[in-house]
Amino acid sequence: MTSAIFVLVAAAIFGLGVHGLLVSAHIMRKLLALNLMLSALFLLLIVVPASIDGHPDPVPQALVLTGIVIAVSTTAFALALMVRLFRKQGHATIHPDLDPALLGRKHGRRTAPEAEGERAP
Amino acid sequence: MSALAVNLLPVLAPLVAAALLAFRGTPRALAMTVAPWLPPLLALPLLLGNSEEVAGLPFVLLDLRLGADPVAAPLTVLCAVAWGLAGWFAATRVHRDRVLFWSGWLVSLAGISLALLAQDVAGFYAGYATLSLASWLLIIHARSDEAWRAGRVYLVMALLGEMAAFAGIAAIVSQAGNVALSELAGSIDLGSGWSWLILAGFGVKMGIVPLHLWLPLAHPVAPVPASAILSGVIVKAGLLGWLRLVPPGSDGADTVGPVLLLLGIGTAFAGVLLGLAQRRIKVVLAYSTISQMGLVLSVYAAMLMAPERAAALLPWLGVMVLHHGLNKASLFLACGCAPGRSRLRGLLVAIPALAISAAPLTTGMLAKTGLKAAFHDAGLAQGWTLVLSLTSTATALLLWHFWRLVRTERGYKTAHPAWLAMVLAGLVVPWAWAVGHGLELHLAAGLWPATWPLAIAALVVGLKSALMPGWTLGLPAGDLVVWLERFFGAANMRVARVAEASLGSLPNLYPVHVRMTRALLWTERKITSLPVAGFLILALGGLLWLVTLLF
Amino acid sequence: MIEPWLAQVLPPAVVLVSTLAAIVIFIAGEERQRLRIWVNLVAATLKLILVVWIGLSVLAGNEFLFRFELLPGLELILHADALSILFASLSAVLWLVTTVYAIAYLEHSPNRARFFGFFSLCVSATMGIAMAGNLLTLFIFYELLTLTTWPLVVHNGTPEALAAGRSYLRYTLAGGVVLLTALVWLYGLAGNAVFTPGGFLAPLAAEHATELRIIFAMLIAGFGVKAGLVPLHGWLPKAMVAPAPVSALLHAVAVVKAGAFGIIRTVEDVYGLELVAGLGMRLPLIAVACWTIIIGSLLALREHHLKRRLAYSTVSQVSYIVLGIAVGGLLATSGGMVHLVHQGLMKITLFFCAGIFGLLLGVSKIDQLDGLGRRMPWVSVAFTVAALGMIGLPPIVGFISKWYLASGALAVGMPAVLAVVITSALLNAAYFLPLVGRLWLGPPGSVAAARIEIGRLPRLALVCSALATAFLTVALGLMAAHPLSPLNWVIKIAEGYAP
Amino acid sequence: MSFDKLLLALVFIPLGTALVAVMLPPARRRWAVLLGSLAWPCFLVPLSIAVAREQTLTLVFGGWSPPLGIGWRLDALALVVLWVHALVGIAALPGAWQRFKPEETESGPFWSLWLILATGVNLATLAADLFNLYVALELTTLAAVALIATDDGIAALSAAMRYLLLAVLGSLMYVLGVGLVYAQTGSLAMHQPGLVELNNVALVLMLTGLMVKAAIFPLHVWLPHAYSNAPGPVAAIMSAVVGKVALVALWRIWFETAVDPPTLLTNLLGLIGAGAIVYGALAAYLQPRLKMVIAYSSISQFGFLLLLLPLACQQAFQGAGFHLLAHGLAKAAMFLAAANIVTVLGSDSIRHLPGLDKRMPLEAFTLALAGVTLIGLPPSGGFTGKWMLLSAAWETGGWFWLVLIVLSGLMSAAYVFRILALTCFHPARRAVHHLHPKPPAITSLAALMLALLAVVIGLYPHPVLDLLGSGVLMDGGVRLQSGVPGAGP
Repeated sequence: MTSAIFVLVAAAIFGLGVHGLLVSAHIMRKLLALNLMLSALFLLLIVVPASIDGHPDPVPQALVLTGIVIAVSTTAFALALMVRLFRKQGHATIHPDLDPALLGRKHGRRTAPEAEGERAP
Repeated sequence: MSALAVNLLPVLAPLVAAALLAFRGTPRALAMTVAPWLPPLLALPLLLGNSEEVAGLPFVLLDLRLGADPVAAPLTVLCAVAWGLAGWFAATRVHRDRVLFWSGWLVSLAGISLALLAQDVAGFYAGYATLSLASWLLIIHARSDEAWRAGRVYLVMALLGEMAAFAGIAAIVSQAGNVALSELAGSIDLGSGWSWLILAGFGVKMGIVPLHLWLPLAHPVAPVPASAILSGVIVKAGLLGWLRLVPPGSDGADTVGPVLLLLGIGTAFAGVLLGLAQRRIKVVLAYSTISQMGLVLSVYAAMLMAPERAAALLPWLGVMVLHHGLNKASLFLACGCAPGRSRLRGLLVAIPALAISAAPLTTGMLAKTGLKAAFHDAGLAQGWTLVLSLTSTATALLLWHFWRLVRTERGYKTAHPAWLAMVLAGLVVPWAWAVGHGLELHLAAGLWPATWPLAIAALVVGLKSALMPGWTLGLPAGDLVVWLERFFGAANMRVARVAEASLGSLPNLYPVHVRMTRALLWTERKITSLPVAGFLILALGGLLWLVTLLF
Repeated sequence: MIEPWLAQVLPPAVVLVSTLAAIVIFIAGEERQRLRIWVNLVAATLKLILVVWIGLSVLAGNEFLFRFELLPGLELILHADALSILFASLSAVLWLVTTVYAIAYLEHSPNRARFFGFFSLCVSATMGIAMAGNLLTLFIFYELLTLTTWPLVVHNGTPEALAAGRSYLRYTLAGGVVLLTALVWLYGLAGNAVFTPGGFLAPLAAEHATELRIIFAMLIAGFGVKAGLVPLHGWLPKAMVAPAPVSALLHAVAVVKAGAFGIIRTVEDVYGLELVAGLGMRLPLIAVACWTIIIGSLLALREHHLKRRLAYSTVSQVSYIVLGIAVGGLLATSGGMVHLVHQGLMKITLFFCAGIFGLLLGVSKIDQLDGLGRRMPWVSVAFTVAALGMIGLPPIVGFISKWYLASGALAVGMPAVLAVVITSALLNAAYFLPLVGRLWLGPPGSVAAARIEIGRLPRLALVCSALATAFLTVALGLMAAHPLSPLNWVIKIAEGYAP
Repeated sequence: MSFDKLLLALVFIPLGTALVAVMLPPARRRWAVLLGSLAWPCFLVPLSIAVAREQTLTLVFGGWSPPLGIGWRLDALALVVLWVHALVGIAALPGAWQRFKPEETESGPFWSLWLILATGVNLATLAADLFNLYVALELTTLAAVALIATDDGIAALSAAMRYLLLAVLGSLMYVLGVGLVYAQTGSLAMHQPGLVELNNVALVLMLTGLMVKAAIFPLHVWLPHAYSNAPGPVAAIMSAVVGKVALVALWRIWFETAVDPPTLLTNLLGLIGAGAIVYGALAAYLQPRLKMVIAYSSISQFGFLLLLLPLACQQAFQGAGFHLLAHGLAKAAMFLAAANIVTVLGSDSIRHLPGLDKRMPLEAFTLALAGVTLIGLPPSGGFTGKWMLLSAAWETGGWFWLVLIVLSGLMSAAYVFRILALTCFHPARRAVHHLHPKPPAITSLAALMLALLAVVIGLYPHPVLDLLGSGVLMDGGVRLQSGVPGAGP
């Protein structure tokens, strides 16, 4: 019963995290959301195996420990990346048009040089 | 000289000369000097060769065999004499486009030589096809609109004919391979369909009605010596084709005999009737040739109907061939010599004309004797002989028409000795041939049958000028051609349209391509945005999970 | 007898000679013209010598076989049988001539290293096709041919050329895809089987008849793309934008013949005509061939662009080969196969001439041919000879093919096929004779002004290569009965297939 | 002698060198990395021999058996991945050497990251349990993101960030799945079929997470930008192995842990692969930048690897493994060539391609050769892979897959030939105002060697095929029936 609550809570947090990760514009918010998700994950990892045979299992705890290390390093790295991005473009959001060339055709402009030959009906 | 050399020389010499024409300067001049005198080379195989001996060239074409045999002999003689004399005429009278003329002349000569001498099917066909195509050059020599039209009609018909013949030949070859011509009779079953194809194919060259359409167009436009050989010699290559490929005695050939006989007689009359409606002398002569070829056809038909007598009739056929060839050639040569200018020239026109009308004691009478012999041998009723005599009447009428037209030809052209020689040859050679082959001439018995048809003709002429002096027929030269041209012109357009619309290539997918491109770029733009991407990840996971749940 | 190792080495050697040449040419680069010319000529001559050597050796009863296991159960086999030699020697001879022609033709044009490099590669691929000992090898080289010819098709780099290249790829790669599918299917059914005269699929016929039918149709369609079977021929006329030597060699020999050769192999060595007939696929094949012959000719008749008319003529003529094979019997099979050589010779001559007209006088349309006979008599003679041969005028080689095809059709009781052959001959006449007529008899006033001036030697090379092939068309036709003529060679092959 | 211990070298040499490199002064760093990068592949030779002989090598640390202990395992498939990694890694070195000179600021972290990436990839390849795999994949991802970010432009940084976020999302899903597996079974081992009764939710979570990392359509959205904005050597190694590692993990989970997944799921995954093939090829055809074309082509080619799931027989396994090899080599060659092109032209817009065959013939040739493999034209590695997949499709009666594979060649041809036509045959020789000096020839040659290798392995594929086919698959490959190619049913 308690484990069910934990699972539900974890799921809720995870959902919040996902939403934040995807929808927030600011990278900082995204990273916070990411950490939220990680917390939910760790919670789940601890809770779910335990609920199987009643007593704590060392393995998931070891896993979570490792996970936390990874989470910390990932977050740190992402923050560093964010800072560099911020320095480059003056704001800490992901540039919506990553590749202007990809969207070059959006305006109906023909970019390929072979266009003349190719389009002849 | 070896048999091979003797047989090859007439074929190769013109080809070498034709090749020399390509080199400007001396070689070309040399070729033109030599060219007129090459046809007599054809006499070599006849004179020097043994008629039984066949010279083989196993590597050439499909095992080429050459030799002079009795079937081709009359035409060989005709070719040597008439083509040679016409060449003499041409040597001095053809001034325009000489390279074109002589190349056509020489290649045609090589072709007919090969056709005459070849003793295997492929060799014969090779010669014949060369002849057909090369004589086109002679027809279009003038390059006037008329010449082009005649050339076109000729080419279409010649090719059609050749292909029909080719189909028949294919039937032969499919059974026996490239068989020797001498082994053809009796060894091949030419179910009537195939023999008809061969007959029709070569019939085009002969100008048998209704395959004659090219003839009245082509003969008038060709230069005079070319018309002479076209009408005198080349048309008879068709006869050679019949004799070679559907020899009397072939299985299935006897069934076609009677039909051919009717066709022959029909052609004889139709040629005359159509010719009477013409106003140009060379056209009239062309129709006369058609009519005469009808007679030749009827002899051939008789040979088919009496295969056992065929060998005996062959010399008679030779007489006919020589008689018509030489006389018709001299009439054509006459067209180039202002025949209306003097009495002597009138006489030189009248002799061959009378001969062709089968006047008494002429070679024509001799030929008619042969015809009657043939009809007799074929077991035909007496009525046929009467019909035969009536063809003489008809021919006489046509030549009377010709005579009247000829009298108006009074240009300033000089007479040419070759003309005279041709007329003389027409007088002498057939007789010599007949005597040489020991034919029974029946001179006395033939006099009256030769005379009365002419009398009737004279009567008709008299009546006509008395009763309706101004009345003339008028038909375009080549009669049916005009309608056919119109019909095929329209059909050609239709075929072209069908061809154009038919399955040119795969359909153009351009619009689909554009739409797909746009859709794809739009999608890619959409799913590159992070929220959509994340949603996709979750959705895909959800979908996969759903699938596992359901199944 | 020859050494066993030689019997193994020679087939790949024949293929690799021109690959090596290509590599040298690519590495040598654009500037080393003299080296390139020598490499080209030496390789072409060497290849010819090798092919002749193998050919004579095969004649003497030697066997050549090179096996290499590409994948487990999937072998690359190069061998030399009489049919291989037929195609290989044709390619080798014409490669030599075309090399001479191409060197002269491209005298002043850019990108010659690329051109000759791919040109040699393409010959390698063709040789591979000729020597292929099983369907997989054939397929591999068939695809290589696609790859190596595409650069030649788009060589000029004009939008038109690029479009033609795209079209070429679309068709040929799609064909390759169909082929690959069929190949997988066939390997699944029959495993790794080598070409066997009379086919190796007969034991499967009872159980897998429908599958074999579908596979057959796919194989024919796959090869038919290159062979230009209507309606798969769309690329061919477009590909005419390529330089003349390419049109000449590729569209007279390599590409279209590769397709036809594939069909021959499929019908004779994979299925066996008997099985094809048993599966009910022979008549459809004949019908397709006939249809192509007629439609190709009609399209040619409508075309006013010289090279494109020749291309449509190729469409029509190549199907003679298919027709002969499908009709079967000694005569027709010989007629069809020998047309592989004969059509190649005639068509290459025509393309050579068209190329010379185009290069020197800028002539590309039919009505520009008027009066060229006087201006370029020798080229015109070559053109005339080849065109007349196409119509089937004796003694040019085309006559021999038609002779055998026509009589062969009757020998197996198919007068309808004969009708098609004859109709096609008439149509050939209808679209070739006007060209010849224009050349010699057209109003001389319309002779075009010279477009470019080229040196005496290149000019001589151009004219001589055209004359050489034209001479061959006459010589081989005239000498058709010679024991070493293509005809006799082919009859020997056909006897293996249709005893 | 036991070869097991040699596995350590694969991980610890690059890791150790990376750590050492950090400590070295910048001028020496490159040399250390060079040594490290060349050293670990040397161990592949004895390992290959061992694998050929023993089929599988396992190494368990410190006597702790899984799940607590860490186990490594080397089998044929892992060996193939490692070889690709080694070859591409070495071939990418000259380019990296040229670009990341000590005097340039961005080169600071590059060399260590390069080796850390190598460590991560090797680790992920060797990982024998699910969590170990997670760690390795995370390591790989972080290193890759950092490497992408060495470019330091907004585009590269944004791409890196996006990659990072999506990859982490994928990792989380994966690790969630792992947790569920453990909760249910109490085991994390990958290679113990029958032991693990896989929960479908867990399976789906793991699959989805790995698919994000492997950039399987439609979860590929990070890939084009990441690849196309990364420095050439990075793009090469990423396309050749980084994505593949995740995909191989997916295979392993699918075949070794998921005992009896629903057929529909199998087919759905196959369909996703099909979608990837088609979509990637079409998108590649429409791209205006060379590197984008190559990137989208990767998406298309990855789809083939997913086809193993529905085809599921030994030939398919051999085919997919071979395809992985051939594609890895060819794609890396293309990226390396593209990097050189960018160096010289300053741009990889296809507008600048015309005339390239004159300026950079080796690069043009590389693109062409690699293109041949991508299309799968014989004789090339791509053809061999495709052929095996095709015969697998035939064997299993998978007509849809058969037709798809065959058609995919056409679609690949469309974009490859578009590039080739532009490069070699387009007449427009647009003046590029300032051509940068050419990079040293060895960079071009390295790319060319890879492309050549991709073709040559098609000529002599036996060693690889034998390796993959000798039953070693993943020894738990319970659902892969063996089949002899070419034999009729």
